Amino acid sequence: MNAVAKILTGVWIAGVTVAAFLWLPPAQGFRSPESARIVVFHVPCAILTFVAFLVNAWYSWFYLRRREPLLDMKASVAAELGLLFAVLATVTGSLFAMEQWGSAWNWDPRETSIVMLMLVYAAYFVLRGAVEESGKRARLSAAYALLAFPAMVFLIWIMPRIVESLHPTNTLFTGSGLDPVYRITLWSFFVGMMAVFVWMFRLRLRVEMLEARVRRRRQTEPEPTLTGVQP
Amino acid sequence: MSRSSSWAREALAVFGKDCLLELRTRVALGAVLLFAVTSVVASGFALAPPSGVAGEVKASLLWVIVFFAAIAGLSRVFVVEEETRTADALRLAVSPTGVFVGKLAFNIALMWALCVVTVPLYLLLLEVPVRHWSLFVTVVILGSTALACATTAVGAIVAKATMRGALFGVLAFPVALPPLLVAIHATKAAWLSEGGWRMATGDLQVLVGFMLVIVPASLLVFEHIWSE
Amino acid sequence: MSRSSSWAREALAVFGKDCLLELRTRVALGAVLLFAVTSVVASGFALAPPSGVAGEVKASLLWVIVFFAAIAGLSRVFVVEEETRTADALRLAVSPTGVFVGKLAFNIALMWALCVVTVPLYLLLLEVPVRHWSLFVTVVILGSTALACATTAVGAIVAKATMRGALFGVLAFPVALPPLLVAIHATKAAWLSEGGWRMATGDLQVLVGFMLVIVPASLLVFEHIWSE
Amino acid sequence: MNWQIELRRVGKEYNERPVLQDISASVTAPGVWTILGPNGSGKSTLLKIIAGLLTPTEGEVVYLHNGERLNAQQRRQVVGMVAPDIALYRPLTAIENLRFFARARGVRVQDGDLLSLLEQVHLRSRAHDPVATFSTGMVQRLKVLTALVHRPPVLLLDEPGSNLDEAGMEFIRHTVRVQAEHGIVIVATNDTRELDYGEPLIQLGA
Amino acid sequence: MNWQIELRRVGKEYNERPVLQDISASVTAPGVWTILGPNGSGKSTLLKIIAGLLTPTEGEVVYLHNGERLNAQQRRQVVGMVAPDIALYRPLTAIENLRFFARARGVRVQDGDLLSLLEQVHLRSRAHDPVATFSTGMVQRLKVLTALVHRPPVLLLDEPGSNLDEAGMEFIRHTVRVQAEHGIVIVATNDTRELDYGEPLIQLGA
Ligand code: HEM
Ligand SMILES: Nc1ncnc2c1ncn2[C@@H]1O[C@H](COP(=O)(O)OP(=O)(O)OP(=O)(O)O)[C@@H](O)[C@H]1O
Ligand SMILES: Nc1ncnc2c1ncn2[C@@H]1O[C@H](COP(=O)(O)OP(=O)(O)OP(=O)(O)O)[C@@H](O)[C@H]1O
Ligand SMILES: [Mg+2]
Ligand SMILES: [Mg+2]
Repeated sequence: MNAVAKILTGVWIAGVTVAAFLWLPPAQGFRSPESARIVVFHVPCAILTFVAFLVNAWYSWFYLRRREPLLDMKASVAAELGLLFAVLATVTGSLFAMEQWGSAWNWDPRETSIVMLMLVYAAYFVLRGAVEESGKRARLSAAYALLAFPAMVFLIWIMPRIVESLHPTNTLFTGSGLDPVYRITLWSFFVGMMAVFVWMFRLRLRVEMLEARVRRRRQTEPEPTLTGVQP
Repeated sequence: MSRSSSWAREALAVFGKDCLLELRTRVALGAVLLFAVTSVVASGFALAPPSGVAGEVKASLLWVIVFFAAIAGLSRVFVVEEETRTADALRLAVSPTGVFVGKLAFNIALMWALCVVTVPLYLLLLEVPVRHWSLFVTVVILGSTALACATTAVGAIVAKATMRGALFGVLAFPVALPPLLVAIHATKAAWLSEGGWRMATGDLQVLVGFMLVIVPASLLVFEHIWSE
Repeated sequence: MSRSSSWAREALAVFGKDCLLELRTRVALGAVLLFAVTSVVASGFALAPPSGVAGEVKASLLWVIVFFAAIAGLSRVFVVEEETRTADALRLAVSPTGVFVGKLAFNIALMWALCVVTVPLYLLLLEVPVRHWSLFVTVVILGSTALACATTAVGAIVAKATMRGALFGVLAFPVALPPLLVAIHATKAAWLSEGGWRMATGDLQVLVGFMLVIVPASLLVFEHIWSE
Repeated sequence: MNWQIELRRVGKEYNERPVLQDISASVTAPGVWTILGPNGSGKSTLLKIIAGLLTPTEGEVVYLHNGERLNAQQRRQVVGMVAPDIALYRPLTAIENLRFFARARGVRVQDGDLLSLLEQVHLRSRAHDPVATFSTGMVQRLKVLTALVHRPPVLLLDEPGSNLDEAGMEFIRHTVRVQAEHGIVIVATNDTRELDYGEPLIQLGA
Repeated sequence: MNWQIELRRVGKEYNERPVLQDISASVTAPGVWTILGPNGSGKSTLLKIIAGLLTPTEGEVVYLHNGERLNAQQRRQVVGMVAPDIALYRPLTAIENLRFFARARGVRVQDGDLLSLLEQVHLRSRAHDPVATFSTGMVQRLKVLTALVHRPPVLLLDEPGSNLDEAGMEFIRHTVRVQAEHGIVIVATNDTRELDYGEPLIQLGA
């Protein structure tokens, strides 16, 4: 991302944040109307967690088809960001839950499903840590991501609808639940966070690529340090 | 020789060989069973009737035990091949589809054997009153089969990594969670007096649907896991 | 070189090598931990506050989880040596005492690391109100050490048999049962408002006594297990 | 029957370390070829790539039968391989191992055939013993048999003579001679006793 | 320094199947001996008994140093062994393996020494790579080094040349020569290239 885009993103997020506190009215109908502003940050993070998971599955599939190392890097970077946003969604959600439901953790289906999602991501990285060879690591983690995908679809879309929940469902897209002002602010913040997501994605990817280049150079050139250390 | 009969024949050969290995080493099934039996007895000890644990908790516990016992056994079919370095020989002789189907069949057989012993013991020791027997048996069969379907491919992944035993639990848990949750839910329906089949049909559909999704998905990625 | 310093030096070398292997494969600890974390989260899910499970059951469950996680990891130190056929190399280089002490040290370290992560999470998720912190920490340290002492020699036995992972659970359970039961009892004392140290001193003495018996006993039989 | 194997600009990297680079070659039945090179030069890697056990990072290996390309399933039927790190099922007996590898490939065999195969390597009396109780050389002999049991037109031998005594080496020599009459043999070796099996196909550097 | 190994009527059965019967022999430093015999004749079994890895069902093996009998702990310090089924720690690097086997035996070594050891077998540039990434021949070279790192007076080599190229064989030959100047080497082999290392100590039948 070029400098202009970065600055625009920063300004946008700052603007939305300010608006969330100054422009957005306290949400009536909540136990603690003032603190309800946090949905504006909470929900975009939660959605980005799913987006990251989708991106991860998408690149995993393409890696298996094409076997290009770059695709594997993209998949793993997406998973890293997914984990990050899952933590953010959980932290904001827990703060909110403390105010609204009186307890930071209630084993609400949404809470359960995000924990499971984090477990999948964690398992994904444990798996990556368990395989030395880069090609094998890429294949196995891609396969795992694709195996976990149907399970995650189930946990995210089917389970919260089977089990009763404290969480509101279907408020984002159907008109009934969310106040339009809230919806605008929320989606504006989402757009800002999406830009951050893309920026971080490309940044991490560049780091990964550089690391791969360093590794390759180390392999092809004789190690210079060895001769120097000789006692 | 047609292609379809070819993978079926291969799968049969792999299944037969695995059964023979099992018979020879005699320990896989015995140990999985003893593991499950130990946990069931321990639970019976901890949650004996006076402690008054709800039927819901008991349903969860039954499936958690089955799941942990499965972890002890299900990844073995692939791990043993890699550890003993026979995987390459198998790769040379059998198509990935044949290997997967053969191993899946073995794992399903293992799960059934596990349930045949564990479940009656559990019902007995924890004094669970089952109201809807036919439903309960169906749930156990479908649930254990779904667990095997969900985790067989994960076993293949684990076999390629280090620190297998423990890794399998970690990787299998998220994938096995949907059938686990649904089976728990359906088991409650079979134990409680009301509801019964009516309450559980949705669950059974989800279980079957899950298998219909996860087996093709596994087949699709298995080739990439199995071949270097 | 005196004999006593010799086995200490050997044990140190073995311990260092195992730590390095652990660092390299990076997964043993990570996987054991994630295994434990998974079970804790699952229990938290199943036994969340509304279900109103008694503190006693929670104390049992904590130790059962620690025990199962230990099973996932503790037998590895020996199983890996046999599986990778390095056991003979170790036999050639190190005395049985050196091997046992080194492996025991590694297992104790593993158990401590396990508890450092699992126990706080458990307390948090299951909302356990601990009344006597110093007692509780002592119980956890002594209990986990005793579990490692009890099961290390069993790991060596298991390494010689086939179907290791599951067999370990079966064999380790009876040996680990005394410290397990005592630790559960002492944990209840640390959680309940009354009693505290006074109620648990007997348990702690038993735990220490158990270690003082089981470690020399293990050393005695270990030589026979370890050498062909 | 016209079998042909073509290596087209094959390259392989492990973890970004290039091991094989730009290797092209072509072999046609009947004949014996050797892959030579010092330890660590990539002989085993190349043989595994030819067998389809490893995917090359560059290029490809093509099997042709009367000019037609074989797919992976057909290739499996056609190849038999022996290598130091491909093991047998140790808890199973010698004859059970042979039977499994025959059946898995759809070959119908009688136990009598298998016993006379075992006779050839002096293992008939141990046919019903688990492989776990065999010595290294006995295992190596059995490995060669399992690679032959489906009469593959292509035989890939990675250090076939390792741990074998004179009688075992003679069996290998005999096998190679027979196979060379109608099929393809590729031998990777650095044992000077095995250099004269065939003409050098590829000489790998250090 | 006077080292002596005595085999006193050694016998070994596996599951009631006699493999070795009534074997007696005595070797004294310096010198090289070979144990010969076809596949499955019991060479590896005998070598493991000498090393103390297997307990014979009959008789005993005695180590003498200036006439005094060594106990198990002392024997461990004195013996270095290479065998096909004794493996290295594959996730550890070459140098870490060497370091561990040195330290475990109480030998203080500098990394520089280990690197120059590795240099001898052309593995110096791979010193910091995990053994898992080594080829069979590279592993075999490293195995020989780990058996040498504590400078044992007694060296037991079971098919030391398997999978080695010419340079590797030369290294083995050199090692045996050097060791033979002050210590004992016992080589079990059926590789014709290795028969001339020393005089036959024991000829096992089929
Ligand atoms: C899986 C990730 C999550 C998603 C997709 C998600 C999504 C949502 C959505 C869409 C809303 C609706 C906002 C509204 O209608 O006003 C919401 C509200 C809320 N979320 Fe989450 N959330 C997630 C995780 C969490 C977590 C982990 C917590 C708490 C620990 C949490 C606590 C809350 C609370 C307290 C509300 C307000 C509920 C109310 O209207 O009373 N959420 N969340
Ligand atoms: N799994 C692996 N990961 C990384 N590097 C590897 C791996 N397998 C082999 N190599 C490297 O590839 C190179 C070639 O190995 P290969 O086994 O093909 O050699 P080789 O010619 O068969 O040697 P040898 O005569 O010792 O059997 C070696 O440098 C080895 O270290
Ligand atoms: N663990 C075991 N159980 C039963 N029998 C065994 C076992 N190990 C070896 N044997 C048998 O003992 C005999 C000798 O085996 P050993 O490995 O000593 O032979 P060797 O002379 O080293 O042969 P090679 O040249 O093939 O290495 C063989 O017949 C073998 O089958
Ligand atoms: Mg090789
Ligand atoms: Mg031998």
